[in-house]
Amino acid sequence: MTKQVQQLDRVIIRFAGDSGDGMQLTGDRFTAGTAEFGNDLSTLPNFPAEIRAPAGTLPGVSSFQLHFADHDILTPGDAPNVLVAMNPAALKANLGDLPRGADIIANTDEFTKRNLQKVGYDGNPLEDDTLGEWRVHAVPLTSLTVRALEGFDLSKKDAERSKNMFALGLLSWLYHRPTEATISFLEQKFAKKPDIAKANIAAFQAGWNYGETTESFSVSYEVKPAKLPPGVYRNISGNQALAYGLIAASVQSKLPLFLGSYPITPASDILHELSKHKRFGIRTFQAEDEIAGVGAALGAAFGGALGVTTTSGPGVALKAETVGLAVTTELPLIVVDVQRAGPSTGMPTKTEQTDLLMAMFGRNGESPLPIVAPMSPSDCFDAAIEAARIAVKYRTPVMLLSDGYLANGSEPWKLPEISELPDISVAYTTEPNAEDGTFLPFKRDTETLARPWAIPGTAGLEHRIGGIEKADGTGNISYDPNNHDRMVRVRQAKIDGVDVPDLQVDDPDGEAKVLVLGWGSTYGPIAAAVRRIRKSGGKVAQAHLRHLNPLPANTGEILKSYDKVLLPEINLGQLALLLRARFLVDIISYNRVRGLPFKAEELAGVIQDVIDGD
Amino acid sequence: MTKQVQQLDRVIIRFAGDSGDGMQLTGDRFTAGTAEFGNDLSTLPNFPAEIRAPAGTLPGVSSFQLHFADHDILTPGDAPNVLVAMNPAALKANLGDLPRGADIIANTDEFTKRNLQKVGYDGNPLEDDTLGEWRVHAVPLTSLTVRALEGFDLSKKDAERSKNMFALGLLSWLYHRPTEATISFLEQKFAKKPDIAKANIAAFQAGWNYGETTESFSVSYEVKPAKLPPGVYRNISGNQALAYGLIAASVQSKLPLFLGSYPITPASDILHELSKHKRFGIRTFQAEDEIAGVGAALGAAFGGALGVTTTSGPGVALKAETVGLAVTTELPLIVVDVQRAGPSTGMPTKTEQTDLLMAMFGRNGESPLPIVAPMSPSDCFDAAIEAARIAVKYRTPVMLLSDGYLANGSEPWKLPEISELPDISVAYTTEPNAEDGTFLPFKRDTETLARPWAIPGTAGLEHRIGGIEKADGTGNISYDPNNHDRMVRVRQAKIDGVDVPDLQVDDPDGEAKVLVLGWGSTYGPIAAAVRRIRKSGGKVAQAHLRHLNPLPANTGEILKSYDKVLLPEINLGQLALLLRARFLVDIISYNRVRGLPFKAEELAGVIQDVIDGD
Amino acid sequence: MTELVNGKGLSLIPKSDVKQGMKDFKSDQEVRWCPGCGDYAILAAVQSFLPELGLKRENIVFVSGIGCSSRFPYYLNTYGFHSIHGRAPAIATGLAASRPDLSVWVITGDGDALSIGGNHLIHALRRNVNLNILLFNNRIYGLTKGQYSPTSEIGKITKSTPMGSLDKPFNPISLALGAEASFVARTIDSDRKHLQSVLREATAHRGTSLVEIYQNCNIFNDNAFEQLKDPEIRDDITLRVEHGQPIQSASKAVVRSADGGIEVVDRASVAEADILVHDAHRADPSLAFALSRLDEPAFEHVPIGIFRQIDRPAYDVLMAEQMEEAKAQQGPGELSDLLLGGDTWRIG
Amino acid sequence: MTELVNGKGLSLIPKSDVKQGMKDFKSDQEVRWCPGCGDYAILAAVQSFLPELGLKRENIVFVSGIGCSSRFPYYLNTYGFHSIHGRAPAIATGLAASRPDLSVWVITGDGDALSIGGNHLIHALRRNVNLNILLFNNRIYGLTKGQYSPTSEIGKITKSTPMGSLDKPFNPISLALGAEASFVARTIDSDRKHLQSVLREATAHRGTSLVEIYQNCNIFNDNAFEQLKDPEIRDDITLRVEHGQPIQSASKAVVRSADGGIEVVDRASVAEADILVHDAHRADPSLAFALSRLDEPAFEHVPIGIFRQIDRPAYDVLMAEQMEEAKAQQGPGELSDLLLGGDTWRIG
Ligand SMILES: Cc1ncc(C[n+]2csc(CCOP(=O)(O)OP(=O)(O)O)c2C)c(N)n1
Ligand SMILES: Cc1ncc(C[n+]2csc(CCOP(=O)(O)OP(=O)(O)O)c2C)c(N)n1
Ligand code: SF4
Ligand code: SF4
Ligand SMILES: [Mg+2]
Ligand SMILES: [Mg+2]
Repeated sequence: MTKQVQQLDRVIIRFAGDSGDGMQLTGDRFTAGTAEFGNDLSTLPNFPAEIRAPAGTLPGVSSFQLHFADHDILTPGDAPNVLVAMNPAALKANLGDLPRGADIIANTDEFTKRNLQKVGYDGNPLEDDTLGEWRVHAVPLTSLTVRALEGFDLSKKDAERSKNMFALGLLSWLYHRPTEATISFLEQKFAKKPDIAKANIAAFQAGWNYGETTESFSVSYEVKPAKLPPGVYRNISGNQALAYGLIAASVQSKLPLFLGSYPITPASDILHELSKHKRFGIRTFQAEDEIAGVGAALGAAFGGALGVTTTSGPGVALKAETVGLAVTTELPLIVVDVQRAGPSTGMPTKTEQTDLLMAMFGRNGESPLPIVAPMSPSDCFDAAIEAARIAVKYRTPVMLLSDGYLANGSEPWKLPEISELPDISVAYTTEPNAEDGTFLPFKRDTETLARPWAIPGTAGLEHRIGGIEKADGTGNISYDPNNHDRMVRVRQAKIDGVDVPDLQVDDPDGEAKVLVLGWGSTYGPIAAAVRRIRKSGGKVAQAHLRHLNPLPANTGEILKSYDKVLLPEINLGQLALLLRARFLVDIISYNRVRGLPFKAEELAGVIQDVIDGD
Repeated sequence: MTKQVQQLDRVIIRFAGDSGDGMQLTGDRFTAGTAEFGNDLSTLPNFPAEIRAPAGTLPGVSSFQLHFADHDILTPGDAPNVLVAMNPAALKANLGDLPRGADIIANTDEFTKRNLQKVGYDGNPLEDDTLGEWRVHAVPLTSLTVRALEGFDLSKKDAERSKNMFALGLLSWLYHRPTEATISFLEQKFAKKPDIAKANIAAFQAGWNYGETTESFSVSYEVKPAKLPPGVYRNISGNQALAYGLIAASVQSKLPLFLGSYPITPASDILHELSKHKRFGIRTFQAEDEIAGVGAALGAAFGGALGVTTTSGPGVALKAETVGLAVTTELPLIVVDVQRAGPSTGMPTKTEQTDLLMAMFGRNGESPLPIVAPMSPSDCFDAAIEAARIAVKYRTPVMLLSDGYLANGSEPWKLPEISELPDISVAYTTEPNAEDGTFLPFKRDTETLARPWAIPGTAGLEHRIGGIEKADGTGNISYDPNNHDRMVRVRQAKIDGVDVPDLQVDDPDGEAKVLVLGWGSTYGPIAAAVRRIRKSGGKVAQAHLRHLNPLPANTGEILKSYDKVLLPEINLGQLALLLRARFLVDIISYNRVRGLPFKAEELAGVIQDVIDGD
Repeated sequence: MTELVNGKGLSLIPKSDVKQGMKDFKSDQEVRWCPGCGDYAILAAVQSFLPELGLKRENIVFVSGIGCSSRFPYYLNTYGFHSIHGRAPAIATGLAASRPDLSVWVITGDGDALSIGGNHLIHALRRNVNLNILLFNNRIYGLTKGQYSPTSEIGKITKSTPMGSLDKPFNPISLALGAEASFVARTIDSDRKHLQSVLREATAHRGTSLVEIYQNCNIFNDNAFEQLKDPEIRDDITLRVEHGQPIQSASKAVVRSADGGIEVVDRASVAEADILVHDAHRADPSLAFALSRLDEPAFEHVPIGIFRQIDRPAYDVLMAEQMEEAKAQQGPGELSDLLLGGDTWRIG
Repeated sequence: MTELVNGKGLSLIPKSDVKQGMKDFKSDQEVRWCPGCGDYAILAAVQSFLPELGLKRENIVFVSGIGCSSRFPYYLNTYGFHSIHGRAPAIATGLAASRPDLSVWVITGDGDALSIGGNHLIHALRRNVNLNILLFNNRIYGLTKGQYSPTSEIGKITKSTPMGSLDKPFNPISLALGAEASFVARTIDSDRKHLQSVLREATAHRGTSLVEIYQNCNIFNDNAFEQLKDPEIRDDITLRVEHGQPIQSASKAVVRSADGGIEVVDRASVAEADILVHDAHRADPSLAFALSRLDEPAFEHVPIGIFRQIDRPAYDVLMAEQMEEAKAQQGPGELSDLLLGGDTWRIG
């Protein structure tokens, strides 16, 4: 029997199962196939809370959402069209996000009495009318997999493990995904265990054939490749892009990279990634704590390295004193804060934008530093290079504000031309800089106000720096009141003078009265919402701040040129506070602090309300 | 020969000498005599940089300034009328502050070639015309002292040590200070060494007689007692008043005081003071670092104590993570920040107001807490009680922002009536609070939004708290998005709802167009400046914020009711930023970050300029 | 209060007047560790041990840092504080120093206690704060999904050390002894009887008792302590360290070596009388320290038991004494006296 | 680079081609300690020792924390970093790990190193970072004007402990040995010859060398080490700990005690041959640890010298090795390879 093929412009799939079910891997593979096929895509993994919960329980549910389309898209999507539920917990945990009429593919084998009770289902939702409003496909994924693998000499347990590949095969059939990449991937992954490799491939193909042959799926879907700008692409997550950006910054600055870090969710993967690339002359140091991590990075920077420390909110708090030392000794340093839900331990695996004001003000004394924030997973690459550029050019710690959503989310990334990456190299100071032939460690570049960077090993420039106030020029300890006032202002002036590009506004016909402003990871949902408004004929302008400190020179002017400025933030209005104070503009804040990214639909509604003026 | 007596309404004296010369003691004693005599007064000690420098060098100079008058005064005075210079370094270091025509009493014995060279004097300023514009009294203090003590069997060195008492005697004569208190003080201080006591007393009297008998002083001065409100007074420094305030808070809250602290300038004296009063059931714990200090205080608070930690800027930065834990576990805690010049180590012995924004925002996540700032040394007593009141009533960490100027400066303090001190006691929770008879550690008081404070040892209320987000009510770990948003907002609402008194404006005839606003230790100089303006017929209103978070309800209304609002701060405009953001009022900032308090004259000039509108 | 000052063991902690069972110490929270995690065994061991102490449940507090192990307090129906990473000893110090009537436990991991929290740990030990510290040593960072820890062996391949770790690990027993600890022991998750026997002594010890518990993380560092569990060899490699007993395993024994140190020899090769008899009460920690070095290189033989157990005044008691003394000398605090203390004068 | 990998002692640090003198190491900054402070003697000892190393001055870096002692770097005409309280070992770790061509010194105090900085110190020791750590132990907080420190004796009356301190002090030597230190020594400010002999060994040691220096704070803790300076008794109470030499003072000697430990006895009462001969190179730190306990109770006899000195690869060398290996295996890093590394596809 030939099956009907339906064309779609976009699909949102969510794979959900137990932590042990390998949903993240399944999602990754489906993403790879989708990328290879040429769709635009965006993903959102959702890990269970810190600790692995017992199998089959709600806290143990792990999910992976993928949005792919025949046009360029901006978010992992608001609501799934298809939910793959590997067990009752997965169904229950995700049903709330599922719009009526969506497809549910449920692994009936796991809907046992015990598993149902574990999550508080009295009856079996697959049998009673609980799911009346959805299109349910009940598939005994586990047993089908086991049967498919009967030929192999595998324990039942091992065979069952492959059920996620069966599901992947089924979905690949359902959406016409290419299969080669997945097969070769499995061959590589289990190179050492060819039986396991074969079994997984068999399960994968069995899933495909199941879709092809059985009744339960009458329709399959096609999503044409997207017309993306030509180039070589790969799919990349924010943490990986950020790590690559740091490596690129090291190459482009000709400075050896030294990472001093202490593991913390959701930043750890940057440490993991960088530790794999020692051949770039990278040193990764897992310190005893965050303070030692940043301390070591600062020490390395004093020695001429590109010093980096990576962490999340609680770690930034701990590093504050040492970052203050970097501010006053005016050494280059990159502090990466992958923000997570706070306060305190908060919700480590959830995203938030609540560290902006800590980044600005979380140190004793007047202690200014530049702040850069990436706007998408792949943008973490460029943002890292930009942070490094500022750090080495101005000899200052720079705060790079990523977040949990960017860190783990992924999207296709058009690889940059290496030749087009900026040269951010600076020369160490090697000669005395004073008329009298002596060396003045705090004599500044008249344009950038940066002080010389003379590293140990340089003859004749021996000098001492420290955290006590320094005399302008000589850098000797000084308690002179006027010198202190001058130094406080010059440190501020140096940061205020950092060269940042103007803020770009997207206002197609220049008729918008409302500007939607954003920063960081909210770019995708905001842009998607703006599109919706415009599609429905509404007029709205959009601008997104990449530099939070200093702000682009034209920021105030732009804010004042619109009747209303709407600023959605995943905090209680932190950027709004800075902009209101600076420009006395009555910014309209929209704040939700749910540990999740905004949804495009949600924001579209908010924007419309502002346009309509209520 | 009888000497002329001249009446003065106010005098500013500065004692200056080597770290070893005992200038602080001399100043203290003169202050005591002056207080006893009934003048109003204000003092400003000025310690040398952290480390004791070699004798006779500029960095080694220690000084003590005292302002006393026959009327109430507000500051230690801008410029001294009299400088007592115990050596050339003391002269050189302080001459710049000395208005033309002021008196200089110099210890000629120390103006040796070697000492002069040490500080870069080619000639002897006492002999050449360097001091032409001042009234110099050259007195061989050292040799006179030694001669006066010939009778005693003392080494020359020991005899010389008493020269500061000789100087004190001379000044006491010059300004008609009572002598009994000083004599009995010396008897007590050296009770164990009666010879030393006698020697010092002899030196003191010799100094007095020297003034009485020699030519070199033709005039002596009288400053009549001030008409201060009736009551019992004592002279007190900010750190001592703050320590006493904490003890009073412990008594008035009926909670045992637990101080967890790590020494740091200029906060250490609070630890020292509290450690003397164990009989009040106070526990003082010198921790291994600041983090342990606040951690122990928080642990004690969980156990039902009034937990306090005292530190300065660098310590506050280190404590941030733990303070965030206090915010989210909603336990009472007092964090005292005696601000000093930053960033980083900065200038530890100098004052500054640069930690306000760190206090507000220096923690990861949305982590609000109340902030209280005393306005004068004696006000530290009341501010400490107010901080404790808020902490225990609302179960929240409270930041108490003192500074180096308040900490070491002193003024007469009218002792409060114990009976009139506020009762700030709260009851621990001892009963289940849920309908079903269970205990909900995060079920809030509907009015204050405070959660119950149930301490270990209370049967039936066993519960667990922690830094992970908590389910509203039960306090169980929760990763529910809406719960998190709700909790973030309720924590904010609790702090926003703290009951703080309205802001009082001093605007005598209500005709002022300009309001001068201030916070913390700038009260004295601002008020003194305002007086000057009004004396010269100008009209200006003054208001001083004691609560920085939340702000008094009427703050915005007051700011908007004046044409111009001037806000002098010893930072780059931190409170201004908060007020501008909140009320969109174009505050005029006046900022000097010199590590020193403002001068009344300086501010009067600024206010006048604002009034005149340039 | 003088009772307090002389407080030893559990004497200052109110006793329960009802008989308790294991279930009395289980909270209503679902336990959330990976299936097979060694933490389950430790939890069960503690829950079934606590009733034996007969203390009022409300006077027991578990304080933890952050880590898988640090979730422990949620599962006990006592007071609990799941604090922040590495700071539990500091927080518990404030609680224990100000509340002598509480039994305060610290639950921590090898990263929590020895990496970020190392300083608080060694200071608690030298101060001898009244704490029972259980250090769950799985030689890995569990919660953050598998980086090496300060107890991981050199060359450990982990997420953060793809080419192997470089740092020489701490020996927690040696470190504690170097930090003036008054009670130091080691036990293992799988041996409930031994674990509880150690807890018995640890709780009877007023002051800081540090108990290192070898704990299996079956997800990120499985079988780290397999040899000690393998019925084939465990009795041969486990050197029992018990006060007053010869230090030996089924087949090995500890004796003085020629050069004056100590060494492990074939038990058959020495006379019973020559086997070193353990004295945990020695004032000098040197011998205990020497014993702690016997598990170098890992697992040819591992000393398990109580290395050191000496009497030293606990911090809370010393603090209380000074308060007592101050009151005795100056009388209880009077606010008015305090304020009137300095030079005062009256106006009007 | 393989030279680096095999780097021992000072081999990786460029030598000066000019002859150096003490003055070459004096900076133009006026020294600002209290007259009579022991820091002056240590400064002079270091300044006059450095020329002997013959290193390029610009390849020497002094890193310090905060404290009187931590002002040290300002007075040396080398590179210097006066950092923040307690963090010098961490900052120096980053510098030393990334710059094997530098001689990195850490100057710290008993509060800086053992109170707030304790954790960084013990981790630097176990990692064996290539540092010379000079711990100025004056048993007090000098810079903050006299509070007790982690090395102050129990019962110490200070500004923060008017009734006496309660905390048992650390023995820095014991603590370091418990933290896997490869080089541990003690000397004293007043004995320049001995101080310099220790520095000679410490600088020759690639890895972390911890040198505790008893230092007199004549303002807040005067004469803390008086006995060791008093010509009357110092030779009797100072037990010289030197590799290969019998451990003894003028009148006392260290021998094995009956119970297998070690003890100090009247030298006359034992035969030369029975005096314990020091072996600083033992793999097992137990004996060194036992020696470190001999200064309990304070100053009846104090072991001075090099307790432990063993060869262990330094952290910077191990890091360099892994980089070498990575390059050897995968070739030097190429950005384009990196970016093209994953699954890629071409559009258009
Ligand atoms: C300040 C801070 N830094 C880092 C982390 C991340 N973190 C949580 S637990 C942990 C280490 C866990 O290892 P361990 O203490 O051995 O406990 P285990 O999970 O193995 O039981 C780390 C690094 C954190 N939560 N807070
Ligand atoms: C973060 C921080 N906490 C506290 C201080 C205050 N402080 C400066 S030095 C010091 C201790 C000094 O003692 P030690 O390390 O023994 O050095 P010494 O002055 O005795 O040489 C303290 C507590 C500080 N500067 N920074
Ligand atoms: S990760 Fe390891 S330590 Fe953590 S719960 Fe799982 S098995 Fe236990
Ligand atoms: S206070 Fe003590 S340690 Fe500091 S400089 Fe003076 S004498 Fe030396
Ligand atoms: Mg662990
Ligand atoms: Mg010291």
